[in-house]
Order: sequence, then structure tokens, then C-alpha cells
Amino acid sequence: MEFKIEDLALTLKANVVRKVGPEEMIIKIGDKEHVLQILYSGTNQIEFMLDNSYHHAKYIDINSTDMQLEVDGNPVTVSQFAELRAITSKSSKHSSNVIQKALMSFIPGRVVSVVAKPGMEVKKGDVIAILESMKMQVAIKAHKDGKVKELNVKEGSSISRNHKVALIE
Amino acid sequence: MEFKIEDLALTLKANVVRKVGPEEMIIKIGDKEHVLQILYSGTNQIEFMLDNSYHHAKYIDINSTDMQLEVDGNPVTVSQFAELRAITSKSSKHSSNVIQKALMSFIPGRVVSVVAKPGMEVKKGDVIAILESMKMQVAIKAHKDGKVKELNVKEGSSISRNHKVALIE
Amino acid sequence: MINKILIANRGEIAIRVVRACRELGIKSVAIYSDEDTQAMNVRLADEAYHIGPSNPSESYLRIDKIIDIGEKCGADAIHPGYGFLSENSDFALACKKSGIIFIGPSSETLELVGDKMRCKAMMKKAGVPVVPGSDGTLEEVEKALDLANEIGYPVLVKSAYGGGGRGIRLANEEKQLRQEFEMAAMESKSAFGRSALYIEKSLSKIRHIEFQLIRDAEGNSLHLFERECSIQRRHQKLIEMSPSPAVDPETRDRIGMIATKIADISDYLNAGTAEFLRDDDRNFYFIEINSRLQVEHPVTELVTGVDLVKLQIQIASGKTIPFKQSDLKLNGCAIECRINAEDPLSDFVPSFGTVPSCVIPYGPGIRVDTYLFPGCRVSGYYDSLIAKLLAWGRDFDEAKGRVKNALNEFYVEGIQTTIPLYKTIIDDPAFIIGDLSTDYLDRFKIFDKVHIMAKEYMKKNVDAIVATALLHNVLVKRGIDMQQKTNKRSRWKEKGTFAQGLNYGI
Amino acid sequence: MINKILIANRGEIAIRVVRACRELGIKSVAIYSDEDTQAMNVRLADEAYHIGPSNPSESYLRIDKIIDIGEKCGADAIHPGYGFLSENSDFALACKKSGIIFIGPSSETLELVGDKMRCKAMMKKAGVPVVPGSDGTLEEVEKALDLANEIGYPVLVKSAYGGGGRGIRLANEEKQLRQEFEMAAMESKSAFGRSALYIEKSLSKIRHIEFQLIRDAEGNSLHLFERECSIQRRHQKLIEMSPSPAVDPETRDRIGMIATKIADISDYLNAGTAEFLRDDDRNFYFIEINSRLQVEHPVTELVTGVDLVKLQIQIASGKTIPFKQSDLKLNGCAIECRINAEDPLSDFVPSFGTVPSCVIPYGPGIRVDTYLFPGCRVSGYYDSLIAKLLAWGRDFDEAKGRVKNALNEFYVEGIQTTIPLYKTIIDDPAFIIGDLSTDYLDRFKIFDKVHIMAKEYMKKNVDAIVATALLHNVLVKRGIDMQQKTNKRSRWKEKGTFAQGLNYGI
Repeated sequence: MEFKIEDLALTLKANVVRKVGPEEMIIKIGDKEHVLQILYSGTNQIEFMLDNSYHHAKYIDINSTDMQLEVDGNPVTVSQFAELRAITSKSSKHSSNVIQKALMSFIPGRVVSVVAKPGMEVKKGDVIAILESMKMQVAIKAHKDGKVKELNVKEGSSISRNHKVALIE
Repeated sequence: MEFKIEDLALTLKANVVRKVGPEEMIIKIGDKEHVLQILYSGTNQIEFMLDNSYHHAKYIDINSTDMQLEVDGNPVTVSQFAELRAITSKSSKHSSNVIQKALMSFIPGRVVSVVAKPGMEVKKGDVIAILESMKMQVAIKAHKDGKVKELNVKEGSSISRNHKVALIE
Repeated sequence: MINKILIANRGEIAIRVVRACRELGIKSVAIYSDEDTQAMNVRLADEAYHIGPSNPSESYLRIDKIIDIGEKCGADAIHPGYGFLSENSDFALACKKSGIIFIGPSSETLELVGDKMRCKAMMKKAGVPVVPGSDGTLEEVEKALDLANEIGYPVLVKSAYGGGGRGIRLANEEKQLRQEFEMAAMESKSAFGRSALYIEKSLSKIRHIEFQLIRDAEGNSLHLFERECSIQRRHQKLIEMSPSPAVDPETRDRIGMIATKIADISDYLNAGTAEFLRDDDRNFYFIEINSRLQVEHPVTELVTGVDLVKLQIQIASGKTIPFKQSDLKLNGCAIECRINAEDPLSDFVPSFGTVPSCVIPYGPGIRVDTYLFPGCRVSGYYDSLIAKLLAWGRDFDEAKGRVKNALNEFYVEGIQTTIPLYKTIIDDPAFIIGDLSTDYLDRFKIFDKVHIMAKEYMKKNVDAIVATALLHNVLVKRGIDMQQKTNKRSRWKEKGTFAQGLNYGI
Repeated sequence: MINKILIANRGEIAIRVVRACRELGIKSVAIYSDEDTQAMNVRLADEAYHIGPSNPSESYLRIDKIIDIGEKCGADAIHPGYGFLSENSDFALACKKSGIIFIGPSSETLELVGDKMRCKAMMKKAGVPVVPGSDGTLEEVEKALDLANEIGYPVLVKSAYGGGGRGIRLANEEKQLRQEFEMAAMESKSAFGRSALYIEKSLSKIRHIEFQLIRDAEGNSLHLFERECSIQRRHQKLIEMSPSPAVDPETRDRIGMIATKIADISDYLNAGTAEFLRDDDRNFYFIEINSRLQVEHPVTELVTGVDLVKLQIQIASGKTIPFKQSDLKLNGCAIECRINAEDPLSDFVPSFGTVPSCVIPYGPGIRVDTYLFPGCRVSGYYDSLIAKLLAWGRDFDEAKGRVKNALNEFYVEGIQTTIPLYKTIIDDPAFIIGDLSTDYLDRFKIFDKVHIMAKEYMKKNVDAIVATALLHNVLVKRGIDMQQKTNKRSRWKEKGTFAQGLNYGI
């Protein structure tokens, strides 16, 4: 398998070379072999010794290509590929136009005020709506210049994180 | 039901008077009514508010009459009786002669030395055997005067708590 | 004589007060909203009463309900903690009318210091240096614009009913002032029912330095030295410490004496804080009195050895302060990091939910005030502060080393916290030399550094990360193998095994 | 220059040393036996190496294996903690031969002070007051009996290879001395391969008071005041505190100077402890040097502000002590309770197994050194110490109040601990007035009081106890109802519900 640490844009081959005990194995990462011993595995989490260092890790969100991991308490995204699969196949998805037009809420909360109106011309940074969350009022601001095409928030309603607040074209 | 707190030799009637919510009920202990609200119930443990105080409790060991409980971290033994059952029925069991003759180990450990021999006459307090547990050597001493009838320990073997070490008659 | 105290608060401060009560042999009473049924303070207090729904306006802010419970349970006194009703003069008055001691200043003092303009004017008159700004509140934006032109931009728009940095807004020029003034007015109306804003000159490279005050009923007025609280974000303090690297002994005495004078002028009772701004020319300007126990009070406790909450209770019960100014010594250095349930890597998005497990740090010099325990709930209804991590050391370096250790040991599962931010700051050269100011985070591009540090961590731990990813496949395969085996044996238990998703093959 | 330290120990002290290493920017290396695979120190250290089977003689006592790992991992120094090999001169020598710094005294000093008779004789010669007793070890019981007749009963039988109270036995008359001498000989042979016992006069109503020593390579010798360790059981310390209620400033200086002299005479290097007995006539008798870091070292850390483990490492790396005797001030009061996995209500039966959950106390002045975490294992192979609970206060009363609070908050599931014993002692009038002695527990019938306190707790909580019992029936009934319902719906999950035993009816 190949694993890509997204934030580092670093891809490494890794595989299990052989098992040396019920919970111990030799693995190869890149060119180097390591001793890996599983100390504990529970639902979505694991503790292991890699060579002579302890690590604990959680599997936050796993789908067929992306893994959201937390290694020693630090979040990290790793993609994996069977070695022959083209790495390019997934990158097109992220640059879709639809996502770039949509203004998502980065926060869950209650909508206290909707400032923008459908059809309004806005500049990047203009306030679209105001949310209240954890005692704080937070402005959701336009992420680009353009016209407010859709507006998916109502005063008094509660929205979740990544809720599509508006479409700006 | 009647409940007897063994260490206090105190028996009290108690029952549920009525439910007032999914996790809230009125109970009666002795002559007094109390509001009881279950906050959490997990395997063998429970958290509840009794009137206006929080309590957490564990059910350590339960059989048909005796309950080993831990209430707010403190161990306590409670017996329960359907109100018509005779309280005397169980007390005979504890005064059995067999138990009084048996010398039990109050500790788990490894037998480092057996001092007594079968047939030996011993006095209360004489050392019967020596155990090692948690780095400490601990002497198991005769609990009464008498003759060592049986001896159930071997040097080097490990015994559990309440193991019958010897029978002294 | 106080025998029973109702604690009109929640979270870590409620626990803090329970502990003080216990030390004094006083019964403590907790209140809890629907959201806080399983909270730690409910467990620790002698009694606990349900106060209402989760929304604070229906529970922790309900004066009537709290007084009711206080009367019902026979409380002699109420400790308001910080936030909620702690600086509310109506609440103090309601307590008094019910014959319950309010542990804090009188309602008159609360009213005075709550009206920041009036308080500032009074102090200005008494010769206390204050920041240039409007002499009263301004209802109309036009007047704000006029004044701003007079004292010069940048200016700050502040709400007279705000507090703790809430609702303070910066305007660099006219258009922005107009926009911010209107937004602040809206926010203030929504929160307090009225809008009373004032304008203040914004100073550059300012430090926020505050002095802990204590004053008893006999009028003995003492200060317990300063706390440096300059590391802030949106006027919310993040890191506090004592001593301040910017305060020498002479300044400490001089400003400390001004602080005690401020307490005298406002006829202050009990613990409070005089907040000052210090500009780059070493001028101190009084800005306001915080008429409550501060979040950061343990910083002072660690360097003075004084238990401020116990002292609050003793003063409220009529006792005089049991020491003199000259008895107090500033011993070593203490640093506090406010651990908030917010994601510092995503613009401090609040983060809440259940915390399935957590590791709270220990060790020499470490103190953690927190309501966290494995399985606890972090609620979205209340303040995001989940823990205060404090370290004491013989000097700044030792305290810093201990905070760093503790941050590395601290682990909170399930939610995002500000821990990564503090890990970055604690190693930042500007922090180490004490070059602090309220714009510290921006001035030293700390958020960029947090990202860089996260990447550096990844670089150092490439092998562990890849091994983790690889192990997922190993375990999934194992889980599926086991499932197949177990299915043949007819029963299958999920618990403790690993059987999620697909087998990617290894 | 020390860059990497191997910690040749386990449990709380291994964690303590990891934390000190981190503060100093030194890499730490853990070793672990089969039993300790999931231990906290393995998690916290930078590296961890498996050392062998659970039995200490095959793991933590294996000098060869430890030196091997030290060489393999490139450790510059080894910290031995306490117990295990910490006072073993062969180990110190083996370290030296491998070019690894042993953090502690030289093997020569260890040999001297390890031979308690030789050490005592040397100190006696130098004018240090010592307890009357045999001038050397006694192989034969008859000689012991002769000497006992000379100095008078009661006498103590001690092993020259013991330590920490291990193997000390009291004899009130001839027959008992014979029995105890033989038993001690057997125990000593089993543990150390040889029996070398000596006899000492047993003083009545004695206090155990010790002075913390520190001495650097330049010969600077300081003491860090005393610790009162009189509350013991079978010569094992249970509660320690500083200052001692029996030591006034003049005595502190006088005995402290004797302690530093003792360090000089034995050419002592690094941290150690001079132990004294103090009898009812206020005489102090030197008994032995503990040539290691003591379990109770945090007591001294809390009242002096000095980090003893960091200081040990600094001295081992050749630095001089960075302060003078006159810089040290005794600040406030600290109390330590050793939380052992033993049942104080059943003659201290060791108690071990998994700890499914635990609540470790926090709060002002509280420090807990522990290896506990939810799900951890308490092993039957090693020492029963699972946690050290410490409280600092401005005075004894404040420290006592805080210890009491913390004891009430402390909860360890699954095993018995000595917490109930300390809850009793902390409220005992004799403890409060400082009437301490090594027979304190017997003299004040503390075990009876523990039982009485347990009953008193029950009396106060009759309603909660009965409610708990009643609730069992309610929940069992509910579980059965639910099971019946769920069975109808075909699937039934056990997790989180309550379905044990019979329905007793309500």
C-alpha cells in the first residue's frame, strides 16, 4: 500500500513484512524495517510500540481512500492507495465549482440575524449572517465577491457545522 | 421488602411508592418518603439523587439474600427479606462448626514456608505457614488452640484469598 | 456565621467553591440545569437542586429560582462564582432582601463598578490615571464619530453592560466605526435589553495587567500583586501569569497602592480586580474593576499561598483579613493556560459533546482546575472554558517547563481544545523573553506557527502515522477473519473488537 | 552532559523522573516487565524497552539486562528511583564500568551506608549520637540474647540488608527474640542470600524524623529540613509531613548541621536522607542513611520549592548546588499520605488487579504522584504503593483540611486501599495536636476507629444504603421487563443495561 500524509504531501510505501508473535510484527515503511507491537486495540483506537516508542492512535473517520487519524493526540489525514491506483483520480473532486460557490458555516449555532438578502451584491468579508454559539456572537462573512444566489438560513433556527449558509456567484 | 444493614444490625422496610417520571420515583424507607432520581445506571453500578444528594453505588456481589454494596465508595453488606420470610432462617448457616475449625488465608500469595505439621498441637497465634505477597512475608497464624488435622498448603505453591490453609480441632 | 453556601454557578468554579467550603467545614449546595445533571460539582456538593432548562436565561440567570432554592435549603450565603450573576447588583440586592449573604461587594458597589463610565469618571476625579475616551455612554453613532475624530483613531467600542472582553470592538476608521458601533449596539440589545456604548482611545502594543484586590468590612484594603494577562484573543484572556515580566518591585508597590485606593473609593467589599492597561511608555491606565473572583485567581494563589475563595467566605462572614500587606511575599512564578473547548486551528470554532476519556496532567508544581472526567459532557450552552492548567515554579523558566510538560500530557478525547495553541506559545521566543501585548497572537503570527508546529510534529512522526494507517488495515482484516470464524460458531459480539469498514488488503 | 536517562524503576517514581527529564530537555527511557506493558511510564517516556518477566528478580533487579539496555539506547545516565537497585553498590559499579553515570552516591558510599553497622560505628566515632545496640552483626541467636540482656528489652532485630523498615522485628522478651531472630534470618536469606542481623535497643514513644540531604561533587553539603515520618505500620511509613510538630527552629538547625556532617563523613554524593529517632526526652539518635531518593521526597519539595529530582540530575551531571543553606526557607506545611493497595480493615491484606476507573483528586495545594489511570493494572508482584497524595497549606491546619478533602474525593475502583485509614487519622485528635510516635496506630487504637468511622458513615447514610439495595430490585425488574420486550423484537443487547440475577419483586 501507499500512504500519503496530506499535510506534508508525502507518500510512502508501507506493508507488513512478517508476523513475529500474536501481537508483534515487522513492518516496512519506505526502505526501513520497524518492529511493531500492538499493546491494545479497542473500538476505533489502538496503542502500540513502534521500535521502542509508545504511541496511541484513534481512527476518527475512515472511508475507502481518506483516513482521519489522531496520532498521539494530533490530528492527521492520510490517504491510501493500492499501489496501482492513480493518485490523480480523487484530486478533481475537491476543485469542484459547487464547493467554491457555497459559503459553509464553520461553526454550529443559533442564527440570531440574517444580514444579507437574496440577490444582494456582496464583497468578500461582508457579513452574511450572525450566529450565536457558546455565548459568543460570530459573524459569517462572505468568502468571495459576488451575488447572493441562495440563502439557507432563517433567524432563530439552529444550524450545524458545515451547513451551507449561502451560494455566492 | 425488609433490608438489614448487617454492621448496624438495623432492619428497615423500604419500597417504591410510585413512579413520578421515567427515572424518578417516590420511595419509602421506614416511615419517611424520599424523592429518588436515577441519573445513570450501568452494569453493576448506579448513580442517583436521593432527595437532594448525589450518590454513586456499586453492586459488588449479589445473591438471593446478601448484597455486597459499595455506597459512595464505602463497602456495606445488606441482607434482604420478603417481609414474611423468617429472618432467623439464614443465621444458622454462619455458626457452622466446619467454618470455625478451618483456618483460612486472609491473603493471596506464594507459600514460602510451611511451619506446622499434620497432627501437631498448636496454640492460638502459633505460626502455621508463611506467605509472600507484595514483597511482604506474612505469617498465617493459628486462630485457635487445637490439633492440626488437615494441612492444605505446599511450599512454593500459590494460594488465593480464603484458601483453607488448615483444619484445627 | 456561615454554615451553608449555595453556589450559583457551574463548571470548574463551582467545584472550586465546593472544595473551599469543605475545608472550612461549610455545607455546599449545587444547582444544575438539565444539561448539567451529571456534572462533577453536583457529585461533590453536599446537596444539589435542579434549577431549570439548559438555556442559562432559564436556569443559572434566574435570580428568583436561585433565591428560592437558597431559602428552601437554608443557605446562609450565596457564592456567585464568575460570569452569570456574579456582578449583578439586582442579584446582590435580592440576596440581601432574603437575608442571605451575597459573597461579594454590596449591590451599591456592584452598580457603581458595573457602570464603567461612572466608575471611570469617579476614579479620574480621585486622581487615578485613566484611558482617554468618552465621558459617558453614547447612544448615537454620530457622537461616537465626533469623539473618535477628537481623540484619534484607532478607537474601541465598548458596551457598558459587557464584561470579560465581551462586545469590545476595534475601529480603525470612520466607516468601520459606524459598522462596529451598530453591530455592538445590536449585540448589546440582544444580550442586555439595552445598548449603552462608549468609546475609548485604542493604545498600541498595550499590556493588560491587573491587580488582585481584597477588602474587608472594616475597610482594610490590600492587593495581592499583579497578573499579566496580555495574551488574549478577541479580548478574551488565554494565558495569565504572575509576576508580570513588565512590573518591577517599585511599580508593583506603586500601582498596587493605587489599586487599594480604588477599592477604598468604591467602598469595595471582598475580592476583586483592578484592571490596568500599560502602554509602551510604561504608563498604567485604570480601565475597570472586575467585581468578582476572576477565572485566573489561582495564579495569585500559587505565588502568594493565599486561598482566595476561603478568604472570600471569611470576609463575607464578617472576619477581618488575617494578614497585612507586609506579610505578603511574591514567591516564584505561576502561569495559567485556559483550556477552552475551541479549535484554535479553525478560527476557534466552539467544540462540544461528550468526552469519552481524558488524561489530566499531574506532577510537581501542577494544578488543574477542571470539571472534566471520563464520560463528562462539554455543553454548547455555556462558556467554553473546560480546564485551567496552572504551573508554579521557582522562576519563570521552571514554571514554563512545567506548563509545557503538562500540556503534552493533557489529552481530551472527542473535542477540540486550545492545547495546541499553548504548546506553540510556550516555546515561542517572544513569550520566553516576555515581549507580550494584547495583540501578541497577531504580532508574532502565532496561528501560522501552530500550523507549522503541527506539520513539524507530523514530520517527526511519519513512521508512527504511517504505522497507524497500516495497522487499521491489519485490524480490519483481523476483525473480518474473526467475524467469519465467529459467524460459523453462530454468535458474534462486537464489543472490544475491530470490525469496521472494508478490508483493503495488506 | 546528560542527554538521555534510563529509568531503572517502575510505577509512580518512574513517572516522576520522566517529568523531571522533560523539564530539563533530557530524553527518558523506560523499562518494563511483562506485567507493566501498559504502564503509564512506558507511555510517557521517549523510549521503552522490555526487560523481562514479571518477577522482579528476572526484570527490575537484573543489573546485566539494565546495563545492556542502557548501552543499547545510548543512555548517559541511569536513575534508579527507590527500592529495587537504588542502593545497590554493585549496580552503581556496573554503571561506572559501562561509562554510564549512576544518579546517586558512588558505589563506595553505597557500600558503606548499606552496611548499617559500619556506618553507625563510623558516625558514632565522629561524635554523632546513635542508638545503643550491637557493634556489628550477630550470626547466632545466643549472642543476640546476651546483648539484649545487657542493654535491656525491648530490642529490635534488624537486617543489615533490609531497608525501608523491611525485616525489622520487635522482641519484648527472650522467647520472642529467639523466634523473631530465626524468622528474620530466614526472610533475609530468602531475599538477599545471607542473613546478617543486628540488635538495637527499642526506645519507647519514639518519633521517626529524617533530614533531607543534598551534597554535590565539590563537597557542598546542605540539608532541606526535616520530615516527620512517625506514623508507620510494621516500620513502613504511612504519613509523612514537614515541618515536624516536634522540631523547633533551633533543633532544626542543630540536627540539620549534624545531617550535613553525616553526608560529609560518608563522602556522600547527591540526594539522600539521614534518619533519626527522637525519644520522649527530645534526644535525637542517628540510625541510618537512606542512600536514594525517598518515597516521601515531595513533602520537602512542597515546603522548600526545590525540585529534588531535577537537582539530582544536575548534581549527577557535575553541577554545583545552585543555592546556599541560607537561601532555603521552610514555607508552610506539607502532608503526604501513601495510598497503598492494601485493605486496612483486614490486617492490610494486599489487594491487586485491574482498576476499571478512578477519581484522582485536584484542587488548591493538592499534588498526587501516581501511576493510576482508568483501566490500569495494580500488580501483586511489586510494592503496594499506588499513589502519594500530598497537600500543601500555609499552616498545618490548612494542609490537613486539604488532605481530608482530597481523601474524600479519591476513589479507586476494584481494589482496597489505605484511604479509609487516612480519613480516620486525619480527624484524630492526637494527630491534630501532633502527638505522634511510631506506635501511633496502636497507641490510639486507630484500627478500631476506622471500624467505628465506617459504622458512623453507615449510620449517616442509612437512607442511601437502603435506597441502593432497593434500586437493585427496581433495575433487575426493569432489565427483565426490557429483556422480555426486546426478545419479542428478536435482538437483545447486553451493554449498558441491567439484567443480572433474579427479580425479587418490589
